[in-house]
Amino acid sequence: MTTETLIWLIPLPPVLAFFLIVLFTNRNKALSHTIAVGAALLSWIGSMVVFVRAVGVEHLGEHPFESSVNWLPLADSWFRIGILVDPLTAVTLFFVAWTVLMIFIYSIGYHNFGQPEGDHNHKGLPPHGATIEEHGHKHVVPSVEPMYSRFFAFIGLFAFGMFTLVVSDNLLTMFVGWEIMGLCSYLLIGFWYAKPSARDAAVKAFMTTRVGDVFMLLGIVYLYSVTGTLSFREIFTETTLHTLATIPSGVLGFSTAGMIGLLLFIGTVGKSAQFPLHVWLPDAMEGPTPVSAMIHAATMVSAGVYAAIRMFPLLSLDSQTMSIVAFIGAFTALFAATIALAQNDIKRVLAFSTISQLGYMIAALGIGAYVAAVFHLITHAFFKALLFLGSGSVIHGMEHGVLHTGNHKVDPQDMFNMGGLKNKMPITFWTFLIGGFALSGFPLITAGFWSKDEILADAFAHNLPVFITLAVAAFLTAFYTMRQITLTFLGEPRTAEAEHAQETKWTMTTPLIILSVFAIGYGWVGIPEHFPLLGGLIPNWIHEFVGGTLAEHPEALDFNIVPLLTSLVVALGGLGLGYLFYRNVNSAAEDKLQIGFLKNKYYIDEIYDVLLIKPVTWFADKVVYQIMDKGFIDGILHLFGPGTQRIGTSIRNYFDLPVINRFFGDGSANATYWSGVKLRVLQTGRIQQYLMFALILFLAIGAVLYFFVLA
Amino acid sequence: MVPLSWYLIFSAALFSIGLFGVLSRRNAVAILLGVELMLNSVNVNLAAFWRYGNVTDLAGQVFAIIVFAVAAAEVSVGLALVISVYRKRKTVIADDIDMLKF
Amino acid sequence: MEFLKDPLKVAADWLSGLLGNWGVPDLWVQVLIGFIGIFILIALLMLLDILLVWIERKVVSRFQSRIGPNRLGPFGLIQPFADIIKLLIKEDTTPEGADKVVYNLAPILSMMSVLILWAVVPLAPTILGVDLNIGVLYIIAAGAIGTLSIIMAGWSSNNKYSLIGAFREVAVMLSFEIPMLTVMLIPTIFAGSMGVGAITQAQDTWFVFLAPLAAVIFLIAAIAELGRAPFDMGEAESELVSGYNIEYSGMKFGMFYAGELLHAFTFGGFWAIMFFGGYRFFGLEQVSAFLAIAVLFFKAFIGYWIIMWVKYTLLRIRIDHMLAFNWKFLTPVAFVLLMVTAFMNALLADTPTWLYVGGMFLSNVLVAWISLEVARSVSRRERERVEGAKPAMPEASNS
Amino acid sequence: MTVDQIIFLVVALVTLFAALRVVTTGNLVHAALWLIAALFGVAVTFAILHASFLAVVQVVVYIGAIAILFIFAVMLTRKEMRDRGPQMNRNWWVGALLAAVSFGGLVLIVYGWNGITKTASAYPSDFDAVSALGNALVSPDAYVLPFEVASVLLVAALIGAVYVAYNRK
Repeated sequence: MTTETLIWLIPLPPVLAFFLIVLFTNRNKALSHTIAVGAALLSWIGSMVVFVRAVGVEHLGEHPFESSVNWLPLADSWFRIGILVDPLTAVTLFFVAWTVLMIFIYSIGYHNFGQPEGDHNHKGLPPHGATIEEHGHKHVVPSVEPMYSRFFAFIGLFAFGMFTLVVSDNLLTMFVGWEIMGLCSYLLIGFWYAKPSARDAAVKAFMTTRVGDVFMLLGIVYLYSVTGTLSFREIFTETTLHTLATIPSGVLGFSTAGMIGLLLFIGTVGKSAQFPLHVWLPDAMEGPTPVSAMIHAATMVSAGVYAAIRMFPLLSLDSQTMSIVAFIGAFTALFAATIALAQNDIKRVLAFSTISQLGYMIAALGIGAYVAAVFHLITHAFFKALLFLGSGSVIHGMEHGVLHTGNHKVDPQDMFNMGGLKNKMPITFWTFLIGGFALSGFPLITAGFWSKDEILADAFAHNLPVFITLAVAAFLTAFYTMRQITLTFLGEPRTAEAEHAQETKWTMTTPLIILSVFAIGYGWVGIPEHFPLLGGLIPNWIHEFVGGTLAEHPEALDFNIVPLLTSLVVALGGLGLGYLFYRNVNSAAEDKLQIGFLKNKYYIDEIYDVLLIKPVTWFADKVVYQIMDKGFIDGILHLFGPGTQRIGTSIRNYFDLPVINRFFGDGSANATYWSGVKLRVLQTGRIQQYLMFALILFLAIGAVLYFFVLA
Repeated sequence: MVPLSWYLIFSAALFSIGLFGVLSRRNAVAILLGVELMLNSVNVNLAAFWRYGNVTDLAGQVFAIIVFAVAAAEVSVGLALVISVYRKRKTVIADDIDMLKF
Repeated sequence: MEFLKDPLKVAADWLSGLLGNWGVPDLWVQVLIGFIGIFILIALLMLLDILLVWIERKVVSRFQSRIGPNRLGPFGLIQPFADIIKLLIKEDTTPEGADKVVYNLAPILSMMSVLILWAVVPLAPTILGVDLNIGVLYIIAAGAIGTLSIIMAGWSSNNKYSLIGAFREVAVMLSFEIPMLTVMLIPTIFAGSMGVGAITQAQDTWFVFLAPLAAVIFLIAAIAELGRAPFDMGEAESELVSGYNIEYSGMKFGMFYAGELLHAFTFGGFWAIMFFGGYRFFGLEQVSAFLAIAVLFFKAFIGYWIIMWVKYTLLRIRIDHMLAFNWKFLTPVAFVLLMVTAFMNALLADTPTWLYVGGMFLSNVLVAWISLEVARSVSRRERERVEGAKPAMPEASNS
Repeated sequence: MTVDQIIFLVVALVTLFAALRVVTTGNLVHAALWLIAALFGVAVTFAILHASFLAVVQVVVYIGAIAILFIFAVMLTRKEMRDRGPQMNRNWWVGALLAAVSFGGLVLIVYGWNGITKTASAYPSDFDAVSALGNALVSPDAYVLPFEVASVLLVAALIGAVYVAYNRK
């Protein structure tokens, strides 16, 4: 099969799986997950084949795999959609396929496949555990998710959206994939829809990202109106870019390119949870953990960054836009890191960490560090997926403990209820440790170090304030990561539940192990050439390969000792301090960083509530409903009502009854009746006679036409 | 070489014979036999026009194949109706099935 | 030796030279040679048919622990000739009230439907009656004429049993034509042509390795098409006496009988051609056309033997079971297999041979396994429904 | 007259004779058998026209399936083995007249048409009509839509026929 055909086929298996599960197999759990995992596996195979073939092509950036078909007929041309695999797509496809497959497999274990049905299952609530009798005494074990098949259908659809977005060659289908993911995100966050918090979180996520998406759509439309095309390859030609850069947009001194870039970037801000649209992501942790891992760490939020990276040639045309991007990224990185310090929920810490790391990538993009942004995108996807899955494993283990003790008041997600899990869940611990160290940028061996170091090096070379901000954020990252690891795994169990935590099944641990391999190993493809000792041992493949996407290949930076030292200091310092601080902390009260300001996320949700939601509600209620609707519209209606009625009455009396009813109504009825009586004889019920009549008439008309009209 | 007109006349004759069968036979199955003849005459026409026109343009053959499909559908439904009527009314004479509702 | 390589061409050249010297016009020479070829082929086939009678009787007696014909000639080889003489001198009866023309036409059509099949059989690379590019369809079309002969025989005999037999036989033949045609499309997919010759030529790897399931379905459908046990409900001696040919006697019956035997052998041959490489056997067919024919006949005999084996081993199936088996199992499986094969063929288009063959083989095995599993679970449910719910199993009551 | 023409004339006359017997013979089974003869004649006509695929499909579909179906239907819808009574309805002469007029009209139109003198170009020897037909039937640029519609029609007819003829007890 040609590579192009294969690329077309990559997104299809998951969506087929979605329809199959939804329509046919939703009663059968084993079949459903087999279909879903099988579909993910097919896409994975396709992606790997494409990736390998893409790597084998020299100068893939100049002549990527592409193919397109006519889709929408326009006035005199076609809107074409198609697929495009250039280096950026290839590496994205690689990590997306891996993480998606891992998460699919993980979900089987996470949703307790193979366990008995729950005692009191309620659709829309997490499973409550089942009582089984064994050797004469009862005990409670985890029960299988009641909406098991539905989950696999949703993540299948989600995977379809992600693959579509990645392989698209134009903004429109990319946007389609983007919105499919938005929908899936909504469905999956609200997966346990009977929980009010999950419901609210789903609505919040949907509404918040909608803000970004509307701007993004505006950007797309603007772009189309200026250039007449949405295909990446056509936009990123030199002439088009030049035109875009030179025409002013008329708003605040932006060029058209800058304005479009900014609008598209706002879409990214929404999708990738950047300040100020970051508020939905922490709440999104209400969804099942594989969802958090998949959507809110590995793929969907990455999609936002991916889109921004994709539009980099456009963004980089306007320095003003670039500085906005850099500022928002750097600010978010620091801002989210500070909040993460004070969170106690294991998944919330990771959520804010995700926001912060995405800020890193955005900041890297803003200062023009294209390759570094891509590199961090990939490594982050791997280790953040690993961390989330690890945290899910921890929660699962804790839930096991909760079921064991029967004390349902204990929150299995609160880190202060954990502790000492190292010995209970060794695989989870070691893989989580690898992920955490990668996140903190533990020097040399973790992937996070290399990608983060590259960003810092670029920042140091281009923009010192950003560098400082990012360095501080990196320090905080290491600190809260170590805080999390210490509180969760080290020390002594703080509750009876933690005592009884248990290692999870192989379906959950296998993905952890595989992902941790990437969390370590993936950094080695991007070791800078001038790095002391290690540089040049392995070629800096990622720079060569991904850099080839751009028309002008970015130069590799000269080595500088300052950012390297900085990253060493902040990573090791943060980790060390974190361990020292939290070694002996046993409860939330002893934690000195439980500052209200941080704990409540700078009160941004409350500010939004006061500034936006309240006024809007007030406006809707007072102005729209009371004044507009009730006063104005209803008033007009009341004015029209009686008048219309009067006119209607007179029409009825003077026109309808005499003319329509008497003349047309009764008259036509009489006429029909009369003709029916007369024509009844023709209706013999004998089909051949009908046919004869028809034929005679046909021949007569035909003869007339032939001899008189046509002749 | 056979002139095109021969085929057309042949087909017209076949069509008219079929038409006669449809109009005159009493038995409903026989009427369907006539219909088959008519459909076949159409196919002869289509094949002849294909052969005498541009051979690489396969519209004639494709149309003939679709006529095959239509004929098969017509026969299966038609005969099913005949058998169904026969079960209820014990007759297949078209003139006897003249009640306007069943 | 040119003659060994391509005997047909040598003979034709010689004949046309000879006739041309005598002053026969060219067109007539062609027609004459064609007729001579057909005549020789049919004559040889009829001789073979006589041999088949002997083989059939020998094999069946072996299956039934008997010796079979053994008096006339060595191993009873003269027996079939004696049978023929007997058939020829028997009284040729026509029942009262029979439709004479139709009654007499039926056995001829029955024999014809078998003989015309040989027009497309590629006996050797150079010996092939007509290289029709729609050979596969042609085989089915010839089967249609066989169906016609049976219904004509059954109806014209004016006998209740023969009509019932014909109805059953025709219902079976019409039904099993569908999976048969469907699986015959699978070699068509592999070879990229419907021509029987092209299908043989394309079998560098025997298609049975690419589509074992298709080969099995073809064999089952062929046996049903032949109306042989276990699908011989149309003849069912014990209840319909002999089905559609009950009223026939003498040579007219002989034509039905010989037609059936030759038909079985022919389908053994088509099985070999479609799935076992036809006349191809490690390049042997290139050496001499006679060797190629020998290879083909050897394979055809193996196919014929399997058909006999099935016939004398299995019991007769009830007519509704037979049709249900076809419509509810064989046809869907054949359709699914066709779709899967087409899909795999597109998927594996440019892959190396081992991958292609392996993928095809695996997909066949998978389809077979899945369909058997589905059939198993469906029939289990059906059995439970019919026999009533079973008493709960001991371990089931615990959980 | 060339050989072609003689063959065609023979086939056409046999076919027409068979067709006439279809509509006039009293015995319905004979009518169906005559129909088969007529259909076979049409198949031969297709073969003469080089439409080999149509010819074989004609045999498979019409003779193999449709005609057999007819014979079945005839046998299923008779109370006894032989038919009694007239086979034509009272207005058969109107039918005959109309058929004759139609035939006359068609002949008139045929001879009034200026394409009548058209001769067939030589059949291109390298043109494989079967594979071209196969491609045309599934190619989106050609006839895939009519083909699919015909398939849907067949399925619908199949289901409808089963439903109508199903014997509810």
